[in-house]
Amino acid sequence: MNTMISYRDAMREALREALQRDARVFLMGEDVGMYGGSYAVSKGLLEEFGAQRIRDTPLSELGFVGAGIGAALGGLRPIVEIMTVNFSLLALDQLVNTAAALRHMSGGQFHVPLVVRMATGAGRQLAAQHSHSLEGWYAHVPGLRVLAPATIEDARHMLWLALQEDDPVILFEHAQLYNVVAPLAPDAAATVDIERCRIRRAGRDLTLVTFGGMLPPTLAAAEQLAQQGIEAEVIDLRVLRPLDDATIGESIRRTHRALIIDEEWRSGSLAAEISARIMEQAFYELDAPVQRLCSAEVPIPYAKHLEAAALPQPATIIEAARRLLGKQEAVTG
Amino acid sequence: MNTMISYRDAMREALREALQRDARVFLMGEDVGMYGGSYAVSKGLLEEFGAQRIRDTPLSELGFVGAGIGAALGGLRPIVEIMTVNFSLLALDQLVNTAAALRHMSGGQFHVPLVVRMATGAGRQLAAQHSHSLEGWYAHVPGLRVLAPATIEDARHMLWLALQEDDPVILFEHAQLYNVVAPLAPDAAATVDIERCRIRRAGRDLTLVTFGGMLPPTLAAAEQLAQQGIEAEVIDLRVLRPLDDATIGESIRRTHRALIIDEEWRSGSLAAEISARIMEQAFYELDAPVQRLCSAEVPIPYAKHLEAAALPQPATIIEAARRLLGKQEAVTG
Amino acid sequence: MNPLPYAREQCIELVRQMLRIRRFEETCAQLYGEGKIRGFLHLYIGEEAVAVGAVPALHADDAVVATYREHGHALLRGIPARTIMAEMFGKSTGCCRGRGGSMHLFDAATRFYGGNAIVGGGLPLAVGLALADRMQGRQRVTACFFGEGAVAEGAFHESMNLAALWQLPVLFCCENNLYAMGTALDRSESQTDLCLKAESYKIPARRVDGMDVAAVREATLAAAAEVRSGQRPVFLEFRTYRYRAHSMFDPDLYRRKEEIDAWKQRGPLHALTNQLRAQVVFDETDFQQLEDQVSTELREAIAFAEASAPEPVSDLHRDVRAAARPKT
Amino acid sequence: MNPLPYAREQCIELVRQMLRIRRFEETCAQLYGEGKIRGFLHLYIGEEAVAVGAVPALHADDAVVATYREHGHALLRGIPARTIMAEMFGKSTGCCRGRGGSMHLFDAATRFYGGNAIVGGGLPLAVGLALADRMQGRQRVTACFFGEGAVAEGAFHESMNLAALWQLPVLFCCENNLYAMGTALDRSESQTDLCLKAESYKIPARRVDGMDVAAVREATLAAAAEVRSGQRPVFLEFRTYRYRAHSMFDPDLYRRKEEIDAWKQRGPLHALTNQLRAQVVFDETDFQQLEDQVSTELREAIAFAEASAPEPVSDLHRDVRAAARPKT
Ligand SMILES: Cc1ncc(C[n+]2csc(CCOP(=O)(O)OP(=O)(O)O)c2C)c(N)n1
Ligand SMILES: Cc1ncc(C[n+]2csc(CCOP(=O)(O)OP(=O)(O)O)c2C)c(N)n1
Ligand SMILES: [Mg+2]
Ligand SMILES: [Mg+2]
Repeated sequence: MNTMISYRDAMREALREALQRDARVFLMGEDVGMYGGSYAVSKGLLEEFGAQRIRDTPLSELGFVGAGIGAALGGLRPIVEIMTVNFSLLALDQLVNTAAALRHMSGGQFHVPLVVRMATGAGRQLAAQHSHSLEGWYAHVPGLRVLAPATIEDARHMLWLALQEDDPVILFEHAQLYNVVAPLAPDAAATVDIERCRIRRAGRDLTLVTFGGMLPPTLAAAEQLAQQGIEAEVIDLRVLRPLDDATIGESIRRTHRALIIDEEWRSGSLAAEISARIMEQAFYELDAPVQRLCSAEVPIPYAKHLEAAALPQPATIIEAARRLLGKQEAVTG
Repeated sequence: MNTMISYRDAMREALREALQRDARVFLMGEDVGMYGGSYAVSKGLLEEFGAQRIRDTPLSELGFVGAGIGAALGGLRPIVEIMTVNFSLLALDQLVNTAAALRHMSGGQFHVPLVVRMATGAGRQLAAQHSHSLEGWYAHVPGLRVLAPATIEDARHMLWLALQEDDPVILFEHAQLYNVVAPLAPDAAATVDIERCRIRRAGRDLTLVTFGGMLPPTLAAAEQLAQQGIEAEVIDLRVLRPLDDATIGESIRRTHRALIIDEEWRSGSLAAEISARIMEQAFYELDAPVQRLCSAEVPIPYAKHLEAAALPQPATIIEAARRLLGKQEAVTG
Repeated sequence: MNPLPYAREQCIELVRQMLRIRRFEETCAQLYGEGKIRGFLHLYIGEEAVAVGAVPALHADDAVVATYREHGHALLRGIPARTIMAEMFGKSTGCCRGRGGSMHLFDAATRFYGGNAIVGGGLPLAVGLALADRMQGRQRVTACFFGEGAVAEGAFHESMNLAALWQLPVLFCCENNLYAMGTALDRSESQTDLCLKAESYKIPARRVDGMDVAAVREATLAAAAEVRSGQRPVFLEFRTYRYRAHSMFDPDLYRRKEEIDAWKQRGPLHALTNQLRAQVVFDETDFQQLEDQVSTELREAIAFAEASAPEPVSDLHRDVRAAARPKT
Repeated sequence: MNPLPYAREQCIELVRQMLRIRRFEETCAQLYGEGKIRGFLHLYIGEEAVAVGAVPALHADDAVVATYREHGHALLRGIPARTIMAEMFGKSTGCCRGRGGSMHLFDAATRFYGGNAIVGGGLPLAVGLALADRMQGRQRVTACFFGEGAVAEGAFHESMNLAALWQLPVLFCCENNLYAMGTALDRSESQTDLCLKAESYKIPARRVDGMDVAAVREATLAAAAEVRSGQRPVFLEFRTYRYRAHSMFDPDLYRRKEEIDAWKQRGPLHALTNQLRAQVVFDETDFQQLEDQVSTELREAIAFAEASAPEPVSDLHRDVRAAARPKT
């Protein structure tokens, strides 16, 4: 029997499961305990697991992320929460220069089994210092695995798999997803992995590649396209590093056209990497150049209409998809 | 009469000129004064301009970069030196969340005329915490202009132009270039801008796109290719943000083939962005898929032979270029 | 009861300003409920005495750097209520053309440098502003407001040291409301005496009752004079309290009701009002007059914001960088 | 002259260890000149008393976190000279298979966690290691070495506060050699009394003569015991001096020759040697015997490094992440 559950609650269940199954696991971050998590993900866990394992930190992103690395070296399995990806810039030195490099620098002697969770993305009018999407930066760094759960299943079951890794894993939770409610099958765990993309919708006319917070609008666009007789295949990347080229390649071998939807700024986005890989691996399969639909290259503005205009929307996805198929007439005025 | 000058000395002359011409300009960073700069770029400037304008800072990357932003807001034209791009991660929050966003967030009221210089790149066996190339990350950020002087002319004359900008400019100096010596024409200033790519070598058979520290090996490879009857056009990007698509596009319209050489890790590199843009803008001009030659996706190792193996080299550039032209037979054993 | 700290008119003006912030923010909360204001909204209610005491104690050419909890400072600094309101409505007449919202109020005319939604993010900026003043020989003060939560950030440490090392005219104004979101000071700092922390950088530090507007004003006047003439930093810790939750999303489960109530007893607005009532001619009608003034200003501000046009979407890319200039 | 701090044999062992580091590094400098060692090479010459006094004062299961100036600590911790040398030769027999070089020595067997080329980068790591010990109920100490230059970094501030707030068993060992590259302490810190800084986090702090190996040893023994039993951090400032330039690229123009000479007068190696000579039977032959031991170890280390194979290029991608494991 499937149960209806929100993405937020699914993440909380994942945390609870991890804390219950493995005594080495603990959660650390700003306001994860007494406050219940800035997005209420960890609400109630302090009462259940105590202040040692649900550990509120001072506002010291560099310090507590580094402490997470040290704790991982010391035999624990820390889950470190950074409130949003914008603030993670304060901790990036520790993640790039230490966590990601340590196994290699030490000739394989040390490794850092650390999971870092953070909220990402725009859409809630939080403006330029709370709305970035920098998943692609993390996906650039050798030594990291980068995950972007976009469905209830992934939110519920990726965390445990991430904790089984012996090296650092970055887990992005798009802030717009927390309130999404969907059914979760009791045996969903078996369908989740942290290695492959997922085709969320099959289609033959073009491939829409996306991840994270852009999955819902992309699926919505695909449904509307279907009503116009266009069958879009929707790939949810899920694992942003290492990328699963095979699944993307197979899809393109079927559809011969691809549009990548990525909430990051366009220049230097993860979408660019996907496009480059398709160029390298499936060029001769393409009936048209791969296209990207990304956010406008501006610091995300506060005003609702400006923010909406800065982000890919179902309507702009549909428009880009139709253009890619050579159907120029505008559907959306 | 051309004078022979090193890249290091050219940069120093650029600093001296800026300090002489504009009283608002000052240089600030770790060991820029008494020590003479970790790469000896600012040697002698303390004696010439005094401790107010050649300002040694404590080891506080976040603090003094932020102070540079504030000083720019306060009417000065600061040049902030960060020793290497690795350490710049400690200051990234101020650069991304404040410097780059401030004009927009303030509705155009405030702007940050700040120049940040930093050394970048590998090749000196400095290992994983001193050898990164993260130019592409900076080139991802709206609000920044990103420059990579790779020639004596650019080293000598880009800085003054950068200081004329009313918004933040990031200037990357590849550590391997400092000792390069080349002639500098008295009227070189007129040939330098901070907007366009430069074709450093004309050719008809394929386009090699590169920047920064990869320019010398790419030019060396092009010379050797010429001896094999292959005429490569070499584009030096120079300006990493905003990218000059037009020049790249024109070249590809002539050569129909492109190889991008970028010292960054491949996944999510600036090379990916170039490839994606060529896909979008010149797909039908391509006779073969655009290829990338980047660094191995490993933290750069110390050992000379491992470091060399991790980085693009003239031999591997030649090999990749020949492969792109369908000439499979290996030239380099 | 203490004697009135200032002449009647001046005391009334202080009450008026506190009331102005209070009503402005109560209205914001209501407009948030109506969906007119969105994003994060952090209320300053309870802390008004700090901004009202401190900000007008600065000179017109001084600079102010604040946080995301900055409506009060912005109003006091002289940004019109209407352009602040329009900003939060996301309108083109907003002080930042609708790009900033509540957390990013800026104003070049009054040297109000934000509005910063990165905790601790404003501190290095303040150091740099003061450095520019010092290098250019200007006798100006940069007042930098931040919460006690920011003290744990590396940015605080680096900024305090730079300001002290280079003897820069920064007035550090720590608004210690005892909580950073749900984290009480003693759960975030090993040393909860923040003045001792400041002194460890050799920065003179003073603790001030942030619920006493006159105390805040006097301390700020003295400290600003010291900073201005001595050309070196001073640190003020204002002990204060926010009555409301951290933001509109905060269920506020981490504080006891008795604690909140006890602080409300010391409310800066009521304290001074009651003093006025007891010691000079100041009755319900006088107070109502202030309410009316404030309410007129607020109504006008809302009407202005409502009536204003949104920024055209075609201007989305405006102000990312300067418009291209003719070649020199 | 002070009495010998320890029995003759123990004093001789301390001299031997200091000599070992001294000769090891002199040889490194020479090998650098020959191009056998490359990259950045930071010598510890002059500071040997700190590592020799402090590192052996720790328990075998304690952890050590160091900086890029860590040859001495690595040798004392028990990493064989041969694998350190091989590392700097970039060979596969190096302690990090040639991937780290001089700045990144690591050793799992002795819990030596680097080797860190980011100034201040090791401090949060040490906090985390200590947190793991505390949470798992182990009575271990994490000793974290760092230069006084690191004190200006935000990482220092955040780490000190976390360690003090959570009462973690970290022994902070500040090697104050007065300079960070070319920057003297009083040009980087407004408060040059580093013990006062530490105390501002409520961390007990002591200043120790870092040129006196016995003083270092005793202070470390006491502090480590305190950390271990009290389960809270302690801060030690070792006053010391590097005789050589910062790195092989440093022209060392920022220090007066007289200053360097004055410190050399207090050289830890000569001090203890002279004491031995004056107070017990310890003559030129005894010293020569130490030299011979050290030189044999060194020759052997170099021969080992020379003879070792380079890591195969085909292994370049090894150890970026764990090898894929069978599904569970
Ligand atoms: C670098 C950073 N970390 C975390 C946050 C999320 N956050 C916003 S306000 C806040 C609490 C700050 O407390 P304090 O400095 O005491 O100011 P107050 O809100 O009490 O006025 C936090 C954790 C942030 N905005 N920036
Ligand atoms: C974050 C960072 N900034 C700058 C550097 C460059 N750097 C390397 S060592 C050093 C000086 C450090 O001085 P100190 O901490 O006193 O240690 P010492 O070298 O004296 O042992 C500097 C500035 C670095 N490695 N990391
Ligand atoms: Mg607070
Ligand atoms: Mg030092």
